[in-house]
Amino acid sequence: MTQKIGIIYQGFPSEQELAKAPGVPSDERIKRGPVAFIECVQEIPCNPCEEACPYGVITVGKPITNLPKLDEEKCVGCGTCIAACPGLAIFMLNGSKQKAEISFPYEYYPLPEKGDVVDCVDREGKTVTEGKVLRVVKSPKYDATAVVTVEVPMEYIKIVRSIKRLRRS
Amino acid sequence: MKKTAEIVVIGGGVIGTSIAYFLSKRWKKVVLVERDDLASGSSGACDIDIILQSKNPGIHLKLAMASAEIYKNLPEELDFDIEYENTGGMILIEDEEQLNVMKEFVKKQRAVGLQVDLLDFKEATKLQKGLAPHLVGATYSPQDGHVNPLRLCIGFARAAAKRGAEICLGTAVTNIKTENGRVKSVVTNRGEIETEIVVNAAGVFTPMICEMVGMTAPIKPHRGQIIVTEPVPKFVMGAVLCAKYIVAKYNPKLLEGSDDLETRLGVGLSLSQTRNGNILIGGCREFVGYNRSTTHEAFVTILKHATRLVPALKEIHAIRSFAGLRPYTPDGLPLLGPVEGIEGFIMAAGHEGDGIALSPVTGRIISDIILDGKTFIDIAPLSPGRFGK
Amino acid sequence: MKTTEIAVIGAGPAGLSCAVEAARAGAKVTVLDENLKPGGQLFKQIHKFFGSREHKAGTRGFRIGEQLLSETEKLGVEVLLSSTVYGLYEDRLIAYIKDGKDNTLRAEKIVIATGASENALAFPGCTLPGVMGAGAAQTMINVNRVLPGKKVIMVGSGNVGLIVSYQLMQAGADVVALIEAAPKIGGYGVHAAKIRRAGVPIFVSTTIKEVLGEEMVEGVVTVELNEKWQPIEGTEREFEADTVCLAVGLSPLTELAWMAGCEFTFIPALGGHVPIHDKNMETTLPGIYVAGDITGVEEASSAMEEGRLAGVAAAESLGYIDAQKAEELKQQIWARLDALRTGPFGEGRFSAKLKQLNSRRLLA
Amino acid sequence: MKEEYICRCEEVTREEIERAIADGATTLSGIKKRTRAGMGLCQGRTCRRLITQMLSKTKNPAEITPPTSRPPVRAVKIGEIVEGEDD
Amino acid sequence: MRVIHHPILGDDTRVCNATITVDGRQIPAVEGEPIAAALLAAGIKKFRETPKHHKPRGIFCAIGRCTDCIMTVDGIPNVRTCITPVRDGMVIKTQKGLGEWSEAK
Repeated sequence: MTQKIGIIYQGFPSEQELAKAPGVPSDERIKRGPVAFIECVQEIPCNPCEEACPYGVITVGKPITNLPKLDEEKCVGCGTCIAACPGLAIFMLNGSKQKAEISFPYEYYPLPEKGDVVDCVDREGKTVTEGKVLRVVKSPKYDATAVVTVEVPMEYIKIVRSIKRLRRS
Repeated sequence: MKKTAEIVVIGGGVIGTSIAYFLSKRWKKVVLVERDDLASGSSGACDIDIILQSKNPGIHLKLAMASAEIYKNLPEELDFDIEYENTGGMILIEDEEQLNVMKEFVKKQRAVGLQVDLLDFKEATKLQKGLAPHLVGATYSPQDGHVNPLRLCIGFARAAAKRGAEICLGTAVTNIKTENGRVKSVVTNRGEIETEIVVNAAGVFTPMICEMVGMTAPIKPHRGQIIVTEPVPKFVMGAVLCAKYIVAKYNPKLLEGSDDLETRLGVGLSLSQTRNGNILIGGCREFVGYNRSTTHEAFVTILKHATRLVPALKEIHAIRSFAGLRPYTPDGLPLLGPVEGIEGFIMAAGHEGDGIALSPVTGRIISDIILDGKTFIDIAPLSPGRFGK
Repeated sequence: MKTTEIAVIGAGPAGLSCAVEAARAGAKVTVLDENLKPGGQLFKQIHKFFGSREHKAGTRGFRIGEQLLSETEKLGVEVLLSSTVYGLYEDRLIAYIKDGKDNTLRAEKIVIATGASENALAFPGCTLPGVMGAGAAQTMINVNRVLPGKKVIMVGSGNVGLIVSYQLMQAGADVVALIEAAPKIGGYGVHAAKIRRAGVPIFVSTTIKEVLGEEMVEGVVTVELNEKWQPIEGTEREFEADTVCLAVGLSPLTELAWMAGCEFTFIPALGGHVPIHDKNMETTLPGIYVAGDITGVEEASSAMEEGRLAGVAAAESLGYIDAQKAEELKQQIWARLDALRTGPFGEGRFSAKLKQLNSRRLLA
Repeated sequence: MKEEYICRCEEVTREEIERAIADGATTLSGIKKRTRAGMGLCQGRTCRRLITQMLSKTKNPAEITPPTSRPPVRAVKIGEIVEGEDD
Repeated sequence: MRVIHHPILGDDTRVCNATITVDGRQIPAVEGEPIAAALLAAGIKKFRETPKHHKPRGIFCAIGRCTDCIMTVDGIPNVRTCITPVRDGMVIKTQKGLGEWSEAK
């Protein structure tokens, strides 16, 4: 059987789907500094990201099944939207430094700690590189969703989307 | 599509399938028509008892005893497990008044050859555990038993089919054509069947079939409600009734004046346990037309009555209740045999709560009547014309 | 016998929302639920809900449950817990067991909000200990705080299968694989993406051939299916696992509505036979309403809206809300329901619900 | 290969249900009468849908309605029923 | 196994304040939790053997509907362990078939 590509077959968005998603910023923008990266490619009835953004740069509008549109020029990369997305589909990328910084929502136990060297995984959960944990942000506003930021080699900026689950002791 | 049959039997309950079986045993071309499925009327909504000792001495008991004889070899004959068991049965007696009625009843039954004894409380508890201490005794007969009515229907139908009978399910009779006072054909929603003989075994729906030939049948639906418990290890000794049931059926005068819920709903105990372990707890008798709903009133009253006599039931869970309509006749006896004035129209209905017990003998009698013109029991008292036109 | 104005059967999202609306309008409301705790399935939903602010989007299910409960308390709704409704009889008589006793309650209006139950699936070995409903596993981990197993195979890629897989990992289990008989994933892609990132492979066009083990689950053999849903020989795959979770859909729990005598219509998209109701959620029997999954399986968000609708309509029919105000409230709820029933996942339900409403009109 | 149970309570296999269908059962209660599937402790709540799927190979599923729904819809202890109020 | 730490629900602060006896073995439990949960926590998955084919069964629906998890509890067979709360001192037996009546019956 030939492998069919795309979110409904593989469970994660393909390059083509991401390219069309209005919440995905341009490569050029990513290079300029932190920016939200919204991997929302299906029209589901959902809009908390729109309300969460303090700068009003994410637009869903009516109907609420519209895909979220990111105004990449105005996005400051604050990361507030990451924990607000019920689908855990928003990431933050920063390609302006020597190493890539990737922030993602994390809801497993135990949490990594700042400074940990961890296995970083792609959208299929495959370990692709090691990375260093730069920040672990927990806020009552996030309601138990932690936002973790790792630092990985720049070539992984569009590949790494999480870390390998840490084992419980 | 037109079909022909030597005999058409209407009704796929225990009576209809039994008749089809007994006729097909003698290789008659029988077509059984049933508007729904096998056992979808009273035969699928009743208890499992084959009780002799509840029958009035006379033709009623005679029929039941003849039926019990047939039952003994039936599983083998049908080559099908109908879950028949000769378990014995008892009737629980609550007070002196009931005891007196039962004493008289037993005396008469013994006189016609039924094995039945009066037991005191101690003897009764040996047979059935968990009885209430206020009981004064019970009657016991080793001749009572059990059968699974659903499997009985299926067993009859399969055995009949094996001998060439055609079982047409989902086939509703819409008319019966007669010519010069003789049956010509049966019209159904699936076509017409030419025949000279029709057997009406439609249970509570018998009057509707009768109307098609211009006859009225004195059969009324009598609703009974039964409660089913979860399967539990062997608990009920066999068939257990209460004397109130007998008193209500044969000496209703004794209950006159009492208007408690129990009496109003005609509640009496009937307790039995299926092979799978479910206990069936009955029952009541109400005239509510063709309404097959269950009621909360009856649910509670039946259980209160049952636990008054057998308190041990309280630990068990009820999982279902159901209601069935018993084909009642004014004298409690079925209508069996040819109908005068409509040649070829035979009645076999109105067994009320005795359909299961009497189905084998009914099959045999109707087959004898059709094929030989006579039978081994004098069925004159059961004549369909006995209540007048 | 007890009496009340509005009896609500089921204290889940639909039932509680209904009670809140009706009580807010001033009606005397009694909610019955067989469980020790109210909230229905909300208390095992530990993920953030979708929708928009009015639908409490972004809030975790169990917190929505807590909010609803405190509202019912504030409004003085009578919530009878451990109250097992076992029968619904003529003249709106409810029979239930509470405190080891039989009780009856007669209500002027009854709202049946009994929800749905998980579908089973049959395959060789399906009765082995370790094979269970995904919802069962979810209850164990999130409510009872015990793991049903360590290595799980999830069957079914609807939102339940995807979400429970995620939550099993949150509780510390490993999900070995998720399999789906259909050629594509049924639930939201974002839920699938979460578990893919966590390393769970998803196999579409795949089903269970057999569960291994004699005393309990020891492994699973899967097989791929062709376009005609027939197994393809030679595509078997064996997994080591101690638990198999079934997330193969839900069916409305309609028994009480059948018992009451409501008329039904058959709509596969809603889970099969569902009670016919009008835009007020009233069934073909005057005074008997339905709300939530019993009317067709959807998300908790829509269940809550339907509950509100029934609550408003029942209170209106008792004279607690005037027609104009009621119409206004209902318009708002309908709009919110419509918002949830849009997009590729919602359209099907929207047209299914329309069909359900039309069958009411056809009867009228 | 292990048996494939459709009715978990009464331990009725797929094969037994197929035989009942061949025997003329076209409804859920027809299957119930012939195999006991649906007569167990859970009263068909678990197997009903699976049997409906099997029946719908030859019959429109819209016409396959559940057997008459009767109280109690939950198993209830008889002792608790008789403890109730007198009304 | 119990889920003590949880990223969303936090730590489970309940303590095992009850002991139940399962087929003669004592296991710790939390008063009020479903019997089935206590058994799973202790690693017990097989709850009964069926009457007809003597096959093992365990938890299936966990909401009291399917009755796969029934056991004999304090001498009473057919108790749905997934919805019956633990009480200290309960005596629980793996149910064989329809179970057995205790002496009281």
